[in-house]
Amino acid sequence: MRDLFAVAMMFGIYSLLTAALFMDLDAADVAFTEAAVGAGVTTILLLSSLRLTGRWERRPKHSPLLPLLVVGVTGAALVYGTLDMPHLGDPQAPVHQHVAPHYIENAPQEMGIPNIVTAVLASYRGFDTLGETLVIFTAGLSVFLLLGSRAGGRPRPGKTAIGEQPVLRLVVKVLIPFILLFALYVQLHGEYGAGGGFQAGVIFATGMVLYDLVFGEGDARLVVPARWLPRLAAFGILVYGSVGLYALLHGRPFLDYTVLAEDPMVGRHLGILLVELGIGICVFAVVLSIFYALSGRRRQP
Amino acid sequence: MSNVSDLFNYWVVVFLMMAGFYVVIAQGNLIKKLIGLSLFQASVFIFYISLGFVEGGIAPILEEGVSNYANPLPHVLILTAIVVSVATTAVGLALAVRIHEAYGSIEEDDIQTLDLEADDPDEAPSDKPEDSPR
Amino acid sequence: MNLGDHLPLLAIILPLLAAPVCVLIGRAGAAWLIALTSSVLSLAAAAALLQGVVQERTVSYQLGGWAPPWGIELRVDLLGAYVLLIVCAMAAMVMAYARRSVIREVEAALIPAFYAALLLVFAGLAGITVTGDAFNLFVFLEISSLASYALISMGRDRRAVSAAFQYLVMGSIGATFILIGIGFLYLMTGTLNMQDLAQRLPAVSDTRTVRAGFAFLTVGIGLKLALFPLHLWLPNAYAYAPSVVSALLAATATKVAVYALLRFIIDVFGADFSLGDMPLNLLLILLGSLGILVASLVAVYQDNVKRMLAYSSVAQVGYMVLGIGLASAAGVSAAILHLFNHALMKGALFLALGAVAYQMGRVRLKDFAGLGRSMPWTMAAIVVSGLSLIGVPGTAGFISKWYLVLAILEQDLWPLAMLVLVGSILALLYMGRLVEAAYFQHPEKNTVVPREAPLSLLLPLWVLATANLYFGLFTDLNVGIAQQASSQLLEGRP
Amino acid sequence: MLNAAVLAIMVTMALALVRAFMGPTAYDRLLAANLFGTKTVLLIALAGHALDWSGFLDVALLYAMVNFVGTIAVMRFFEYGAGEEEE
Amino acid sequence: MNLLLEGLSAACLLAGSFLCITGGVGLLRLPDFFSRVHAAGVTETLAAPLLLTGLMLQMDWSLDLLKVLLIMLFLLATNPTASHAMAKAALHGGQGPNDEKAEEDKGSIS
Repeated sequence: MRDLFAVAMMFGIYSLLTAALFMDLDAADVAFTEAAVGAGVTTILLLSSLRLTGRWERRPKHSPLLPLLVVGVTGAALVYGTLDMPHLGDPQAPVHQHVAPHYIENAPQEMGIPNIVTAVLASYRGFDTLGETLVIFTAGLSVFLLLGSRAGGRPRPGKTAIGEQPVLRLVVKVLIPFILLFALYVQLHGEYGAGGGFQAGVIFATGMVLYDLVFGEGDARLVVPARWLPRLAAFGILVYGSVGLYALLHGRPFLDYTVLAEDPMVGRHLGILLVELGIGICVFAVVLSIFYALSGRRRQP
Repeated sequence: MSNVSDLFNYWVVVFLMMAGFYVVIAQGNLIKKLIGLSLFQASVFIFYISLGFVEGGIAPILEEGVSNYANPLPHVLILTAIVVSVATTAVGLALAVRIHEAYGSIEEDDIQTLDLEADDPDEAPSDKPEDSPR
Repeated sequence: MNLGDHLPLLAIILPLLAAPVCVLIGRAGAAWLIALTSSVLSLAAAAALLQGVVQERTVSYQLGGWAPPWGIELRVDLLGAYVLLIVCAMAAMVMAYARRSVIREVEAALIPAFYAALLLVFAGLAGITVTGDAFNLFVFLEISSLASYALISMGRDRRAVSAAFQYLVMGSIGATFILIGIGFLYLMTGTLNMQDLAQRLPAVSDTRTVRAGFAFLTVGIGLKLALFPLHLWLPNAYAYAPSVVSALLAATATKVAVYALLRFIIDVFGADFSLGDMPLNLLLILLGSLGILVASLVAVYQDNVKRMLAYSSVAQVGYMVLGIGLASAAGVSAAILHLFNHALMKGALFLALGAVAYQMGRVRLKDFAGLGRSMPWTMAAIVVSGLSLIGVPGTAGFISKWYLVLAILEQDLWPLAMLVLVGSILALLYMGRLVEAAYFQHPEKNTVVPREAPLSLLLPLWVLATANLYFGLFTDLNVGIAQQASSQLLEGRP
Repeated sequence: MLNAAVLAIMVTMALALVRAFMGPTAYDRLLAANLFGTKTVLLIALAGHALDWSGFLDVALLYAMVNFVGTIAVMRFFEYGAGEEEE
Repeated sequence: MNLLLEGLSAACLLAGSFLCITGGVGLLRLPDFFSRVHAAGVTETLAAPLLLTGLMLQMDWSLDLLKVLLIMLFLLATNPTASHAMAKAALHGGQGPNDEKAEEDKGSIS
C-alpha cells in the first residue's frame, strides 16, 4: 500500500471499525469520540499534511528482521501477561469490584445526572480532564510554534477549493447550520447521553473545516481569523481553571463544584456545564488552528 | 489456568498492537510511522474498553429498572487517552511537514544520509536560513 | 482550609494556568515576567511544602473533595517534596536566565508561545512529582513531553526538527508502554490510586499479568529515563534544542523520570517484589554500569559540546540507576542524593553553554578556544560545575559519588566501586578537553573575540555554580533529607 | 428480519472493502470508502436497534457527517496532489 | 394494525437489503469508474432510506424515531452530492467517462 492517500483512507475506515467495536462493548461515549476524532479530525489532518509532503512512499531498503524480532518479543510479553486475565465481561473480575461500583451507586445521589461517564470525567476525576484539556492546548501551541499562524502566505480569499462545484456549495451552505446546531446539541447534551465538551468542540471544528474545504480558506479565515484561535484556546482553559480556583477561594479543595450554588447538586450541575463549555471552546480553537496551519501552508517542493 | 478460548479477544488486541508497533519501527516514511503509532495506541484503547465490559450490562447511562452497567472508569481513561493520541499525531504531522521543508523528503533514510553528508556537522551550510517562513 | 493546605496544588496550578495567560497576553516581555513570577511562586510553595512534609511525613490533598480511590489525590512524601523543590528551583533559574537568550534564539512572534510551552514542560514535570494517581501521572508525563517536542524543534539547526521527531516517536512508545502497564495493574486491582495499588498488589503479585505490567512500566519509564540502551533520542534532542530548553530538560526531565521509577518500583510494587523476586536489581546494575562506561566513552569523542554533555547526562543517569539497583537503603539514598546534585551540575553547565552560544552563536569545541581569557566568568563557572561533575572533593558531585561508593562497599561489590572511579576519570577526560581548549589554546586569527556574557545570564549561572560548592561543603541538609526519604520509602512497607 | 438486513449490509461492506483494496484509480478507493462509511451508518442504526444499545443514534448521525466531510477533504487534497506533481 | 406495520417494515428491509447487495456486486463487476459511481449511487440513495424506513416502522413513537428520520434526511442530502462531486472531480481529473484507453493508462499512473 504505497499510495499514502489510500493509507489515510484505510486508517479512517480502521478507526471507524474501532468506533463500531466500542459501541458493541457498551461504550457509547468513547465510540462517539473515536468516530468524531479518529475518522474525522485525524483523517483530515493526515490528508492536509500529505498534500504538503507528497503522496508516494518509497520501498524501505533495510531488512525487516530486527523490527520483527522486537515486535515478537513485545508480543510474547503481552500474551504472557494476558494468561491470568479474567474472561471478557465476567462480572467477578476485580475491576468491577473495587472502585467502579461506587461510581454507579453514588453518582445518582451525588451528581443527579444519568451519564455516569460525564459525572466521573468532570467531577470525580476532574483533574484528569483538566490535564486532558491542557494536552490539547499544548498540541495547539506546539503546532503554532512549528508552523506559525501566518505561515504559507496570506490567505487567498475566494479561491474555490474543488474547482466549480455549484451543487456542492449549495448543499454545504444548507448543511453547515445543521452541523453547528448538532454540535451545540452535543455540547449541552453531555449529561444525559453520549456527548460532552470535547466531542462538541471537534464537531464545531469539523463544521468550520467543511466550510473551509468547499469555499476556500480565504472566506473561512474571514469568518474565524487565525489570529484569534490561540487566544480562544487559552480562554477555554482559563474558564476551566477559574471554576476550579473559585472553589479554592471558599476554602474547599480545587475543582469542588459544591461552592458554586447553595445546594451541592445544583452546584455540581453548574460546575460540569461550565467545565464542559471550557473544554468545548478550547478544543474547537485548537483543532481549527491546527487545520488552518496545515491547509494554509504553500507547498515548498 | 482459565480455558484459553475465552482470552481470544485479548489476543486479537495484542495482534493489533504488534501490527501498529511493527509499522512504527520498520517503516521508513515518517507519516506512516505516525499512522502506525496511532494504530498502536488505538489498540491499547480497545484493550482498556474490553476490561470494562460487563456481560449483559448496558452503556453507563442510568435508566430505570436497569442495575447492570458497564464499568465507567475505563471509558473516562480512554476519553483522555484518545485526546493524547490525537495531540501526538497532530504535533507529529506538523513536525513531518517541517522536516519535509528542511530536508526535501520525509524518508528516514534520506534524512540520515543528508545529515551524514554534511562533513562538519555544525559547519553544514544546512543551517536554516533565518528568513525561512516560520 | 487555609492557604497552607493548598500548597501541593499551588506548586503546579500556578505554571499550568500561567501558560494560557502568557498566550492570552501575547507580548514577549510580559510573557517572560509571568513565567518568572509563576516559577518563583511555585518555588516558594515547594520550599514551604518541604518544611511541612519534614514534620508530618506526607501531605495529602483530595481534589474536588472526593476521597482517594474514587477521586484523584495529590500525595507528597519526603521524596516527592525533595524532587519538586529541585525541579522548581531549576525552573526558576532557567526562567530568570531565559530573557536575553530567548530573544536571540527565537523569533519575536513566537516568544509568548515559547514561554507558555516552557511553563507547560515545567508544570508537567512538577505534576508528576506531586500526583498520587497512576493515570494522572501518565497525563502529566504527556503534557511535559508534548510541550518539549515543539520546544526542541525550535533549535536553529535543521537537525533539531528530526531530533524532535525521533524523540516524539520514542517518547510516545514509552508513554504507551506505561499506559499498558497501568492497564494491567488496573485490571488486577481495580484501582488507580498509588497507595491503594500498593495495598492491593501483594495479593495478586504472583500472577503473570502483574509481572507483565511491571515489565511494561519499567521499560516505558526506562525510555523516558534514557536508560542505557533506550537513550538514543537524548543526545540529538538536547544538542540541537535552544540552549534554554536543553538547560531545563537536562536539569529536570530525566530526574523526574528517576523519581517516577523509584515511586513505582518501591512505593507501588514494594522493594522486595521489584528488586527481590524480579531480576530487576541485576538488570539495573548491569544497564547502569554499561551506561556509565559507554556514554562516558562516547562523550570523550564528541565535537559538539552540548552533545558531549548530553552523553554525560546518560552516564550520570547510569549512576542513579546503579544506586537503585543495589536495593539497599544506602543505595537508594545515594541515588536520591545524586539526583539532586546532578540537577545542579547539569543545570549550571548547560546555562554556561547558553552564555557561550549567546556570544559565539555555536558551541563546538573550536569555539571554546581562548575563551578562558575573553569570557572569564562563564569559563570559571564551567570549571566549578565541571569539577562537581567529576566528583572532586569539596563539590556536590563528590558527596553523591562518595555515598554511592559507601553503599557499594556495604555489599562489597568491588568491581562496581572501580567502575565508579573509571567513570569519574572519563568525566575528567572530556571536561579536561573543554578546559584545555578554553585556557591553553589561542582563538583562530579571523574570529572576533567575544565579550563576556551579559549579567542577566551570568547571575543565575553563578547562583547554580555556588550551589554546587555550597552543597559540597555543608552536606547535612542534603544528605539528611535523602537518607530520611529513602528510609521512609523503604520502610513504608517491608 | 433486522438481522437479515444487518447481514446484507455487512456483505456490501465486505464488497466495498474488496473494491477499496483492488480499485485501480484512487477515485475507486474514494468511492469505496464513501460507500463503506454510509453502510456503517446504516449498520450502527440497525444493529443498535436490534441489540438495543443506548445512544447509538447520535454516533450514527455523527458518523454520516464525518464520512461526508472526509470524502470532501479527500477530493480537495487529492486534486492538489494529482494536479501539481507526479513523483 | 401492527401486523400491517410488521409486514410493511419487513418488505422495506427486504427490498433495502436486496438493493444493497446488488449495488455492492455492481461496484465490483462494473468495468469503468463512472458505472461504479452509478452502482454506489443506487445503494446509497435508495437502499439507505428503504432500510431506515423499515427500521422506523418497527420503532415506537419516541425521540429515537425523530433521530432516525434526521439521519435519513442527512443521508439523502449528502450522498447524492458526494457522488456528484466525485464524478465531477473524476471528470476534471482527466478520466473520460467511457474511453477505455484512458482507463488503462490512467490506471497505471495514479
